[in-house]
Amino acid sequence: MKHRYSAAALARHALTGKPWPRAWRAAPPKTDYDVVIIGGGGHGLATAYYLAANHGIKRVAVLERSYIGSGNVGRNTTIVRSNYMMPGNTEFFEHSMKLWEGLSHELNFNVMLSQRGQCVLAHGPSQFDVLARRGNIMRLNGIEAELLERNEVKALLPYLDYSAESRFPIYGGLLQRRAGTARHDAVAWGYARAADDHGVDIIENCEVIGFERDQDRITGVRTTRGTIGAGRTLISVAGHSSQVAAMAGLRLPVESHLLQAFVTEAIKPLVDHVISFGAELFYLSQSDKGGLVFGGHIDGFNTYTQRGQFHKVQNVAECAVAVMPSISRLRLLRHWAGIQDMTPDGSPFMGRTPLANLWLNGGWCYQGFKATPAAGWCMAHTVAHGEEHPLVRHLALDRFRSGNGYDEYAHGNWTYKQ
Amino acid sequence: MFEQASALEKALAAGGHAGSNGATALRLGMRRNWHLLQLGTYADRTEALNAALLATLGVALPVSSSAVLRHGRHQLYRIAADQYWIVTGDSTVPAALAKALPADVASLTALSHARVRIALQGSAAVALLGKLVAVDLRPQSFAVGSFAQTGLHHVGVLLERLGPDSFELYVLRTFAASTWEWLLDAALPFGYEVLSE
Amino acid sequence: MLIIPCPHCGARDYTEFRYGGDASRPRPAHGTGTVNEWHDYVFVFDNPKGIHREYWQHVQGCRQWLVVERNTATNELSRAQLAREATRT
Amino acid sequence: MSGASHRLPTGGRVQRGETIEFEFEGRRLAGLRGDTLASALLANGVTLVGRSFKYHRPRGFLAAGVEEPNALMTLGNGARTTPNVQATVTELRSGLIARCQNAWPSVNFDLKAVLGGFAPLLGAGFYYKTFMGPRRGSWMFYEPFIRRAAGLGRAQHKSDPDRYETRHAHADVLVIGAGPAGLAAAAAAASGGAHVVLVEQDFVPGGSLLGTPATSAHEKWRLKLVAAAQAQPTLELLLRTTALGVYDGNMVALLERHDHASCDASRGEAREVVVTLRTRSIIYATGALEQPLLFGDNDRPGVMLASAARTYLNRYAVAAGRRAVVATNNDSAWHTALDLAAAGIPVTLLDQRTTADAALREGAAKAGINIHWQARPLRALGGKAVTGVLAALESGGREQRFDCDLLCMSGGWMPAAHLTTHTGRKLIHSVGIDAFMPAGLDAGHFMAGAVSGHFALSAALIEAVTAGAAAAAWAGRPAASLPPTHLPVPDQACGFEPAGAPPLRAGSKAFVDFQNDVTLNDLIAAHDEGYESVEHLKRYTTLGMGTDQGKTSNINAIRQMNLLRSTSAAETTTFRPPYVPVSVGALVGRAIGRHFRPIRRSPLHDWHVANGGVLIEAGPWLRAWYYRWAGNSAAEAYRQEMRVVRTAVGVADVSSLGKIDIQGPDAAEFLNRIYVNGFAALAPGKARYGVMLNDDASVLDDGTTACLAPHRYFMTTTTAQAGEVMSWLEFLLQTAWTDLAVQVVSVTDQWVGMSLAGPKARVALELALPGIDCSDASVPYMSVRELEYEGMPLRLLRLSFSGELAYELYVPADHGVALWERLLARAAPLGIKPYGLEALASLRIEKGHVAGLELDHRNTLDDLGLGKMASRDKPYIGRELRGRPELQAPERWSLVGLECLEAAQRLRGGAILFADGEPQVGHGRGYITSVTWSTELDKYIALGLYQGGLKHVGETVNCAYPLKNESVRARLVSPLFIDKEGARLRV
Repeated sequence: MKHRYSAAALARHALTGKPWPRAWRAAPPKTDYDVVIIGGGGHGLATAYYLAANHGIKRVAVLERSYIGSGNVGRNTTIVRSNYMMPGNTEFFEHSMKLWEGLSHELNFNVMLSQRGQCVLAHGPSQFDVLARRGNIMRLNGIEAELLERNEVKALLPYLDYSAESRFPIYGGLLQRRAGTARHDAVAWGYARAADDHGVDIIENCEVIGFERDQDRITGVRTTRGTIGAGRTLISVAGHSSQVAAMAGLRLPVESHLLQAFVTEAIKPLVDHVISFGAELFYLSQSDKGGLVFGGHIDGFNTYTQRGQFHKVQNVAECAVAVMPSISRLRLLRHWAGIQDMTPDGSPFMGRTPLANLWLNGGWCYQGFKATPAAGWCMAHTVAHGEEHPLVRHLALDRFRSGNGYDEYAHGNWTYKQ
Repeated sequence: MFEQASALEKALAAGGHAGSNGATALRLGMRRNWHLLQLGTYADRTEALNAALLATLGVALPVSSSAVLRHGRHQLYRIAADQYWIVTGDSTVPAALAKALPADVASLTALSHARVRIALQGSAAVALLGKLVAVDLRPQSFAVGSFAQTGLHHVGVLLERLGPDSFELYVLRTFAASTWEWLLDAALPFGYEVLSE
Repeated sequence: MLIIPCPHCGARDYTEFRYGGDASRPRPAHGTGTVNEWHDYVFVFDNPKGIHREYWQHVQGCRQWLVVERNTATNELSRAQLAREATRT
Repeated sequence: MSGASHRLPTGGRVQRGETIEFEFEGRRLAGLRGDTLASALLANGVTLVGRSFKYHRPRGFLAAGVEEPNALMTLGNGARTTPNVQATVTELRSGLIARCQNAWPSVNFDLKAVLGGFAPLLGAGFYYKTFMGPRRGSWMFYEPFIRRAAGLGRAQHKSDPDRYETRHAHADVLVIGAGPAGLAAAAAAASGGAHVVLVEQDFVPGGSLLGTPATSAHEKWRLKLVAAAQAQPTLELLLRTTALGVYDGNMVALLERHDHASCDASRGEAREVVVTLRTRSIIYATGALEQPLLFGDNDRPGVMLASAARTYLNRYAVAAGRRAVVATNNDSAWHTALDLAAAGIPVTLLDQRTTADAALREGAAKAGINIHWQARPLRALGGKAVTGVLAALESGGREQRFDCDLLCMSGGWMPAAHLTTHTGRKLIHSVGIDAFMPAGLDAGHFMAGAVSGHFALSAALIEAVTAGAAAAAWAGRPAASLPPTHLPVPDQACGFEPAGAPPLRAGSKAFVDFQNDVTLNDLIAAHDEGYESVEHLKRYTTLGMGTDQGKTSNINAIRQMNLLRSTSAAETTTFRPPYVPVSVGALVGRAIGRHFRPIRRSPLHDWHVANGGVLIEAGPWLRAWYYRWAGNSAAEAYRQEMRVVRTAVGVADVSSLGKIDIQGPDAAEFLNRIYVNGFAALAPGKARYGVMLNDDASVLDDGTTACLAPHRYFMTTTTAQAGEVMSWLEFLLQTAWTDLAVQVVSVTDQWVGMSLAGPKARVALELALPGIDCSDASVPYMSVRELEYEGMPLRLLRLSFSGELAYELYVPADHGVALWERLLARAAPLGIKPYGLEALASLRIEKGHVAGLELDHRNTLDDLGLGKMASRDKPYIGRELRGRPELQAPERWSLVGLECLEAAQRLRGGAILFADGEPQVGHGRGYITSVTWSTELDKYIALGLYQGGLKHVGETVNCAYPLKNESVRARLVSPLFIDKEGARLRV
């Protein structure tokens, strides 16, 4: 790293008043690259970084139509965890968790990984058994997990609703202490700065408007800043996968749905864990700045508007008060929405497309942020070797043709069926 | 004989409550002794159906999807393009219709026990309903004699306007106690008395 | 609030409805169709940014399934018909 | 009680006869009716009201309204503690308790102010560059300190005792803002009979006119405008009501506040109400927000927006200082200078420009105001209160110090156009006002007044009347006689010169975002590091992320970033709803506690509650879980209940099962298509178990359908899938199979359902309902009879979930309790007892019936051991995709039974299965779905899914449950544990 960040460097700059250099260069596009990554979000930037750092492939461009991190990496509820149950998912998300644990050091950028623990609540015996299965799988794969009875949840999170008025009483919970949150924007910036340090070109305000192709082979992209040749091209555009794939003539098993997120005004520490309600999809934590950050289910119909429905605002607020009654008095400061690719089984696609040299990382429904390091790691491997990384082989684009759907939460086909 | 017990038996017994200024601006209650039948039509059989209805009830199917058709002790609601409700105070109607309508002319489903019919009256009735349903209750949009099927706290209901300050709600029986509690809670600041019938 | 003009009940909040997905894909006739045709029908979408034909059911109203045309870039609704009467234009 | 030292003897719009006592920082103070908390504090000479977020710098009032970034206080105490409330919008009420925040031990002496000394270390994004060492995970050491230092007020964990409500409303025209433009627009819109709702966040209508002297012509005009609006019979004026956001479909969310008065929850009075208002057209008359100037230490208490000082003076009769300097780049602040001077306060005016409106200049000269042209403030002087200002005069040629205790500033105005962008519209930069204004509006949306950049009253008035007429026309109720558009009062000059480049000086801090302590130096640092897009700037520096959402910071930040980037490409950030923070409780209304979601109750619910039934949530339902007669816990009771069913007779409430009436000439064909097995030939009087698949071949549901008569069927579904199945049937009939003459109607609510099971079930039935022939010949297994019994319709089905001789009885819901009680009473000699959900679920495990956790959407027909049911002779939904290779793979996990091999151990749901001897790591070969103690076999048994399924029957497996450090040995067996031949069913 040319200009390392540290407490000492901070003091030096404070004393001398010397400005810091740019975190990443404003690189103009070159005529061609070994790899062109469409999408300057967390996944695209992470892929670029690992291509350079792990595979020595440095002639890499990340094309971002707006500013980097403008998509879902900056619009989520910042939760990081590895409590996944299905074979493949367990290992993939644990790999991600381990990368998270070293990420600030690796990138020399504090992404503020806060391993404060995540507790998923169960509201009845059968839900408890489902959590137990998940927890057992975690333990059998070397991932810590604790199953809590109601009184243990109460000891850990005494401010939740244990009253007789509770509509869905808390029955128990599954706790992963290593889970927590990370500063979402910092992840994009940290990867960008580290990738740039390896020579990756990060090209902002550069929108892809078409593909260059030689029969069934993609040879480059047309952009608002000219045509760029590419040995290999990766689509990594969360929420707009269908739009970009359509430029290459591909149709995907994807619908674009809105997921809203919410934050209250900042207050002094009130909630020390990540809490997931079990009666409906709802999750809550407190940011380091002090706001309670929470979210729920998708709005329920496909849209690219990036603005949520008020009904959902109320619905999610209801969940918030149901799980933690004292939230009632706090005030909602902002709500915003991200567009995410919803897939038939709720799992993403990582790997090849029907077109040679065109690779896809998309279909991230709810898990996109926590997957960022592993998605970058595995896509870099996949693109570099021209062969899917073992951890993502189960996430093939054509899996529904063979019947190999991958439904981690058993919501059934199409999660909008709420 | 098997005695009958409605979904609100316990709830109705609890009685009324004065509002924040001591007033009771609402009267709430449950209607009894009525019958509900759902009719389903099949393409090309509406003529036969209308003939049978005219013969049995003296009235044919309503065309409007928003106005209640009243005929004697009967009220007819067009609840979907091919589905109708017949609400009647005449207890002979269910059997008469069952007899008059062969299975290939129309479907006939008894729903008297599937709904609870709640009356809402009083000067605060419109204000109360404003808390419960999203329907535009201004007179120009929802005149006396109109009905609407809509959502009330996650549950579908049929709302009918009998007068400027008089309404009825048909709610699902299994949700009725919950809906009633929800309604009383909303009625708290206005004050209410429970109608006895 | 997305408001859907139900042809039977009138304009209502989308919360009274249940979304049913893309209505533009032809469903193979019962008992016909290859695995591939069914695969495409069940799993593959245009997901356009623009006019989208989609199903909604008015579950808290008349329970009719509708075909609605909506611009997914603006959420503007241009048309709503009963599914059984829906015509393509 | 201290006197109101800064209240002027006359003037203002406060009611001098009505004193209101309140508490601030433990001191008892008094204000007047019509005060805000802020004006009352200023009247009492209180100017230091908070400490800043990061540096703990002393802060006073910057504004007089909703844009206030500094004066955040904690109101109330105990469970009614509310942090972060703006004193500037808090209507003074008797007994109000207010405390400052973010200061320790007190706002006057805050130890954390020492942080200010480390400011150079704490620049933009400093935390991204440090706190990483010495090792991985070190952040966990630092984070608690950062968390404790951050945050504003302190909240508590107690449940909120106040009441909130939500309601719906409808309007033809919604006018947002009751300033001069809004009042005029609303009156115009309502003139033709349109129903107009006019909302105003303040508790007094008038907007900017409230800043004019109370004796002025402007005040008379205000009263006339209000009277004219109130004279319209179809116009509703809602005060204390803020438009939070504009959503699709012209739905506007409003927040009504009632906490200025009594809001006693026990009397049903709400503290706040969220209104979802649907309207045909909208008029934005939201005004504009004055912006600060950037100069060193511009955050000192006593540095205030010029319009705020004028409002305190004229609306509240409070002199915010005794010696004032007014610094401006536009004409508007001259009114402040003139009014301050008229109140006897010496004023120095620093104007960045070379001239101003002629009338203003003349007035200022007359008032003896000391005017300096081309003059701008460099630095505010003082510590906890401003004592003066160092200014650059004559375009920087000379520096001079001016003493003052009130420094008013005006850096221009930003249209309050936030709401116009909520539906996705962008703002564009307007050179004339150097601020952003709406580029266009949605159809049916209009605007009037300062929000559209028309700061002059005359222009605003004309625009308002036009907008009112247009909005009414759009709503289909054209305006009639329009109010006059000539201005009966002097116009307010608004000449403006862009703020220009401020002096960039190290050392002193020029605050851009007061609440988040973002300075000009932070902007420069962010630019140096490449965070130059406005969104990066915001996210990197936290600019605009405070409770004021950048109402006084965005414009200055964008102006400065443009200067740094040498660009005029002006982009603004996205304004997110809500416009002002809103209590989470108000969004929720009454959907709290048990009302969070509606409760679905069986017709037998009250009986269960009264007779020892313990209830459990099952989706929306509350069902009888077990009964106290059998034990004091589910674990204890279900075994007793099972024994009764296996040895005598029990009755269970199964009313929650989905029930669908299916009729029509094509009903048989319809059923034959949706079920995997054949239904075409189901004869009247017969019932059949069936399974439905989704198109993708996953199992949708299972249940029984009985043929009551030709063309008439009675379908039951699982409790969980009832709604899903109903919608699916309707989907098929209305979209794909419109040629089928079939009607489907949900009759779940019509019929109460009871399952009467046990070897003595027939006797029980004969005792309870004498006269019905219940013999096996008359009602054989899998048959149905439709009867009328004592005037009551009765559907009697002979089917069994428990494996015993069993009947399902369905009668109209209101008869439920009577029938249930009769069964229990008349069959009492047989030992009949009610049994609950836990026993129901356990009995079926002994019979290997799948339910709940086995039917989890991931499993196929074959996985559940039901593949043989699927017809080979007819098409059915899901048939095509069922054939996909992975779904037919022989090693898929499929249904097995398990018997516990360790007497002292139990099996547990969620245990992971491993073959005997293989290491217990990874994902295993399957898992346990459902467990019960078998009262017949005297051991724990379970259902599970296992790789290869029944091929492995007889093998021993380990059931790993590492969460409890357990691993229990079990044998794989057929899931049909008892009565394999089904002899008991057919007696």
